[in-house]
Amino acid sequence: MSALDARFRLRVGALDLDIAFRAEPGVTAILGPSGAGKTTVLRCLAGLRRPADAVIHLGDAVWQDDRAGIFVPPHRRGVGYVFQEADLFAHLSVRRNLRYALDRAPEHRVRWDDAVAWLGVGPLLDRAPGRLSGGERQRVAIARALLSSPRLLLMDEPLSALDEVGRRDILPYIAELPARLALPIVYVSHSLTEVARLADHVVWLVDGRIRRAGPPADVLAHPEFAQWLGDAAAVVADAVVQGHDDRFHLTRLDGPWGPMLVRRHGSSEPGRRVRVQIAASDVSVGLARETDTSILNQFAVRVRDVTPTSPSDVLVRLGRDDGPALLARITRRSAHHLALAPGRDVYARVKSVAVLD
Amino acid sequence: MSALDARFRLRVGALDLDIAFRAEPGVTAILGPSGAGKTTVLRCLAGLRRPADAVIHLGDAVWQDDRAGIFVPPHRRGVGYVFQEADLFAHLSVRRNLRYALDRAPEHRVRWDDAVAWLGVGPLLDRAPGRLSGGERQRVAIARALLSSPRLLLMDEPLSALDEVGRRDILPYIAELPARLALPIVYVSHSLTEVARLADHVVWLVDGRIRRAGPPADVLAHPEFAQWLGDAAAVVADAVVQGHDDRFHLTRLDGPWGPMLVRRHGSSEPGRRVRVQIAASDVSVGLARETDTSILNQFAVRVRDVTPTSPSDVLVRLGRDDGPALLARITRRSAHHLALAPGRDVYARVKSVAVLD
Amino acid sequence: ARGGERGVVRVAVAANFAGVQEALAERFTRETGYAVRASVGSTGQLYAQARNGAPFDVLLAADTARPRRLEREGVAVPGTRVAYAEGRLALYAPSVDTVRGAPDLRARGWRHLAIADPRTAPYGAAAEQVLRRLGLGGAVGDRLVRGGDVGQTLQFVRSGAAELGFVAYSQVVAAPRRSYWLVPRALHEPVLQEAVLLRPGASSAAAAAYLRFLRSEAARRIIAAHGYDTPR
Amino acid sequence: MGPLAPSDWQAVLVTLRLATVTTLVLLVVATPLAWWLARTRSWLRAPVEALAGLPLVLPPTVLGFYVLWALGPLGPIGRVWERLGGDRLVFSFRGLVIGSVLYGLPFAVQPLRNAFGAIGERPLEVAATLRASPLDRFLTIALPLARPGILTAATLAFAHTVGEFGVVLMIGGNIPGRTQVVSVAVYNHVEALEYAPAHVLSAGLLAFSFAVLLVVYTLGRRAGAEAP
Amino acid sequence: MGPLAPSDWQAVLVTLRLATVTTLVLLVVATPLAWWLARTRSWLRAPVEALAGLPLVLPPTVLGFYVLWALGPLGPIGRVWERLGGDRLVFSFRGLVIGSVLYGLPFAVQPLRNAFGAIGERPLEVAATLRASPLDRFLTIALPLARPGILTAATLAFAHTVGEFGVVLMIGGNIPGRTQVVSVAVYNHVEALEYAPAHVLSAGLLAFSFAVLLVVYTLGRRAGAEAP
Ligand SMILES: Nc1ncnc2c1ncn2[C@@H]1O[C@H](COP(=O)(O)OP(=O)(O)OP(=O)(O)O)[C@@H](O)[C@H]1O
Ligand SMILES: Nc1ncnc2c1ncn2[C@@H]1O[C@H](COP(=O)(O)OP(=O)(O)OP(=O)(O)O)[C@@H](O)[C@H]1O
Ligand SMILES: [Mg+2]
Ligand SMILES: [Mg+2]
Repeated sequence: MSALDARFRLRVGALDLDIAFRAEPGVTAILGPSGAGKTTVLRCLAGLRRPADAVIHLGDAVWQDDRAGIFVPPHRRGVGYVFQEADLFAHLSVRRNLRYALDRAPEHRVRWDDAVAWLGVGPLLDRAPGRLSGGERQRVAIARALLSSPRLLLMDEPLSALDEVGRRDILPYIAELPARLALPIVYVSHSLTEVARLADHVVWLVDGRIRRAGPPADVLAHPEFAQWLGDAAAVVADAVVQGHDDRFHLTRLDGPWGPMLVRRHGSSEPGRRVRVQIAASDVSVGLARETDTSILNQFAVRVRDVTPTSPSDVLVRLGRDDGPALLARITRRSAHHLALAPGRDVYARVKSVAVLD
Repeated sequence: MSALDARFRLRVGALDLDIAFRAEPGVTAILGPSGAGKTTVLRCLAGLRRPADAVIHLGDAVWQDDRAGIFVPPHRRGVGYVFQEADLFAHLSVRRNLRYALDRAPEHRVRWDDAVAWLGVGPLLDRAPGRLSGGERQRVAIARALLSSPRLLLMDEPLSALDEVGRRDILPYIAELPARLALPIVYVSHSLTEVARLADHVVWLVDGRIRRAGPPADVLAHPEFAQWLGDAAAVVADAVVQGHDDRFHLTRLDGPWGPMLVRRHGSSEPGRRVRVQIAASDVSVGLARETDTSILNQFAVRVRDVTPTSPSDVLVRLGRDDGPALLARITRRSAHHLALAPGRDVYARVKSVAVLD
Repeated sequence: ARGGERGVVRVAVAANFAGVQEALAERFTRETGYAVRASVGSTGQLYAQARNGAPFDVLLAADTARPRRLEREGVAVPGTRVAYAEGRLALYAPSVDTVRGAPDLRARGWRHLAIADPRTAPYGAAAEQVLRRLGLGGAVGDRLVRGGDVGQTLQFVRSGAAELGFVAYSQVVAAPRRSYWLVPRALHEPVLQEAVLLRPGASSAAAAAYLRFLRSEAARRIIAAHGYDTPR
Repeated sequence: MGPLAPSDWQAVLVTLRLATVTTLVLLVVATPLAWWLARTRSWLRAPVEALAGLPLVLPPTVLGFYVLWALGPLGPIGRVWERLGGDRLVFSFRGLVIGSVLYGLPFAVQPLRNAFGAIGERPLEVAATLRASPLDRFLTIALPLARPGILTAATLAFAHTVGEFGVVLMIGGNIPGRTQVVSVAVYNHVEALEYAPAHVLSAGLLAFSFAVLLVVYTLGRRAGAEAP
Repeated sequence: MGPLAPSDWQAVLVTLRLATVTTLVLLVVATPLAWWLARTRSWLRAPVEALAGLPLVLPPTVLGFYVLWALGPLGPIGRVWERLGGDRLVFSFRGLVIGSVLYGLPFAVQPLRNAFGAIGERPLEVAATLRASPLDRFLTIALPLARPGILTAATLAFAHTVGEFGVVLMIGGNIPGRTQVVSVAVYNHVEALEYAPAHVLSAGLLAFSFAVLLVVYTLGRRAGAEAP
């Protein structure tokens, strides 16, 4: 279990990259606008670009340290890199693209059959890369990166060419990888769902600088970030499994804002920690607890603050001051109607809770 | 204002494409899993592939008619094609890539300055394509396709490399195009938000066949489709602007399920039709109207049917039999608790309504 | 293989003489039992090769200059030079009914006169002398085309590209008598061809035998039959 | 001018003219042929490609011998040509160009064909959707993208024509000022044991060609765009 | 065997051997050089590239003359070589190979260099992240992707060596069975007015080479994968 530590600077064209972050085993998501330098960061980590003033190490292995004159070339780093444009070897069939990775892996922490099945590339094995669809190419590229049994996985919008369903099928598998393979993943994505789902750590990159970094609960709930995201704002938090309701296929969780019922989550043992994501647009606020409703989860919470985010909307932070926040995006009119102000006790009604792992 | 009519068959590899559809001026979205044949359909429409038994025409112009032995080559069709992988000419700067299109356009229905501004490619004009980020390349490719003043626009996941914010900025502009330029757009996307936002017509493609086609309201609300989509299921419907609430910056709409209040939508005149999108996961169901809540929109509706979609979930179709349906994804437990069954009168509580144009 | 195999003469022979040398070798082998291995080339090339250590025992040059030079430079064995043939020049014109020489050259009915390059080929130098002595140097000057050697010169004529050409008589001995004019000796310096023993063959009995054989009556007859005069 | 005769200088001029004209003609002839070879799926492709490589396998003088015959007044081409009122082809600059072009064909066709092949379909497809006609696509997309191949074709053709002398000697007849080229002049000097002018001419040829190639390779190959 | 003498057949064998060996040596020598040229950013690139093109601009016999001198017992290379106990370089098969390789270098270097250039950085970067060492990447990615260029380099080198005779004649000394090659044999036949064997040998050369090229171009260029 080794963490990635990276600190470097690089000028590319008009961009002035200046980065320092730590990626623990788990998923570190890099978010940011187009041209912010996300791909460039991955290239530096892989050793494909050589930044200046750099100190990059993975656990004990020093990959670059310009003071000490150390630069480990890409092929000795053991990074799995899923490029933004899935670049398969044009002269090799899908099978041989995958074998290329497998044959050079020092150990086989990912089994061939598993990678092929997980990414659904079985039927494609004998195809030439030129005869694949965009999504097919992307899945093959992911499988190939995995089969190299990397010590660090770099993924640059790996699911961008996949449909919602394909994405839904592959995401849980990626989510498992860090635990299974004990490696850090640095994951660039434009999709907040993917990020919320996967990330243990979020780096928000703007114009080559880290604007904000930290646990998703902090970064995502930060008003500045939420405002940038607009409709997509959401929070994540940890909860503990209490038990299951087999009749309705539900799971009881104990979360930071009280007990909650969610769609049955596997067969997790009571006591296990899970992560839940709640979108700000899924939370409504009421003054009383309601009974005859399809909403399962209502929390008695206190208003922490109310931030206007547009002429019609406000973002309400709910919860105790010392616990994780819950975000509710509601209209200004409702906020007025319910007289929401810091300190007011309300019920947060959560339409849907996504359990992320 | 000419519509595209296309009917053709084609075998590529293992895929057996058999397609017939009509794309009116406006946006026709093609949705479907990876490998379904979406890109292939676009290639056939552009004339880059020559399908068999084909009849393809745009208005009066016959592009392919195998009975009559007609095949118009791609460069005489005047299609703007944004490829799935943004393929800029590597030997030309961004500016000259754009000029390439402009110089060959018979008329300039899109002005240079507008395209450059809308897609934010101004700062990139003197760059070589090899020095652009993924999202930058995609924006240049879109601008290039527009500057060719096409009669039909084919877009293959044109926004896949863009961040949420970039997407949000470009979408409205694409949405305007059909009306401005009086052309049909065939738009392949994996993002339901994009599709719901843009599409006048949806084609659901599975394994080379059209599984379902029609107005978005019909296709998206279809249980089979909603089930395929899972969490992303949503409906769209038309509503009429009633007036504005300036104090809270809201707009009053008259929708198929009753009046609703949404975030203020521009300064649309009363009487104007707008499209709204409501995600199934944003709708909860209660037995009574509730007052002290942040939820603005509650509709008295009747349950049309209840479809189990997973061990824990059901999808409830709400609304009058002759009107558009509203979908609510709720837990099976809630459905049981509220004794939901066809014919039961309930209140649909809608947490958020997205106004799409 | 620096010393060469016993009983084999390694002969470097100028291209124009290659055919005759084959006939000579056959006779020589029959008479002496020694084998002959010939390397054909232009005299200039053979000279350069000999200077740079080529494994040649005997050089049959197309001129006298280069054997002399080799002798002077110590590549050839001094005193072994012999003139083994004298070439005769012929004006060859297959497209003309009867070739009479100077009148044909003065006639206007042709466009190109082929000669070998005077600077590299002795036959070319001789042809130039002929033209000068006939007072035609200026008149035909811009209608001259030059072959790299007499072989090419003949091809110019044979292909019809040039109507006339000064070639070696040995090349046209078999042609119809009326389509060539054997240039009188008086019109040019003799085209003498000399042979010389080279250092690698200095101690070779076979090589010495071959040089002797070149002067023999049998050899002279063969040489003469191929259209060369045989100097005494 | 030192050891060089005026005829040597004339030969230099003829050579430069010949190499330049040959290179241009070759590019004009070979480019469409290479384009066709790179894109056709006809069964004729491989035979035509093999045919275009054949001029190389004959020794130049022998090729020259056959070409001389074919272009000469008795040969099939020369006869027809002269009957149509054409001037004699052999022993003229025009004949030299024909011979050099023929012999240089493989050097031009092969690099061009590879360069066109390496472009791939995609840029041409994109251009087609931007209303570029096939000719337009060829001129504005294929040719610029094939630049390295064009460069190679041109330099190989040029350099080879400068150095070639077998075909040229045979077809040209080595007429000073008209068809005598440097290569033949150098060859003659060497044959005639005139080593000094041979060395000077050789060194001059090398230095000049080196300069030309250096300029071409320095300017011609801009560093490719870096991957992002 | 018809109009051909036994020495002609020997020449055929020597030629095939020479062309094959030369082609192999050229590929071995030119490939790393071309790889370096395609990837370096050193200022040495253009000069070295120009240098590699120079053998073409000298007439083959003249080049042969200089090589003969350099490799001969009096020349700088030959002298050192023989002093180190080496066998004589000139007038041997080995000498022929050296001369042919030198003269064929431009035909091999240029197509290879273009082919390597056309690959681009990306596939090599991908391979690097899959733990392929530089050599591994070169062998498993660069070489296969450069196949069209290798093919061209090999065919040009082979065909040219078959046809070349100036360098070979000069360095080899035209010794039957050892260094006499077909091209020289044809040349000799033509010079000696023995047109029948000259035609037969020429036709044979052409037919054989056509067959070789046809096979190479048919098998060697699989239709590229279509764009999706
Ligand atoms: N080789 C290069 N030369 C000059 N500028 C470059 C080069 N590569 C990238 N850039 C610029 O650096 C910036 C960062 O590029 P990068 O590819 O890292 O962006 P990104 O965050 O990955 O964007 P996207 O989300 O669009 O892929 C961009 O503005 C881009 O134009
Ligand atoms: N040239 C080809 N030869 C053989 N099969 C091909 C070829 N091009 C595409 N295919 C196959 O045809 C099917 C449809 O491909 P297409 O690219 O149209 O899919 P798509 O719907 O665009 O998928 P995606 O969303 O992944 O881009 C795929 O299964 C693909 O593998
Ligand atoms: Mg990027
Ligand atoms: Mg596609």
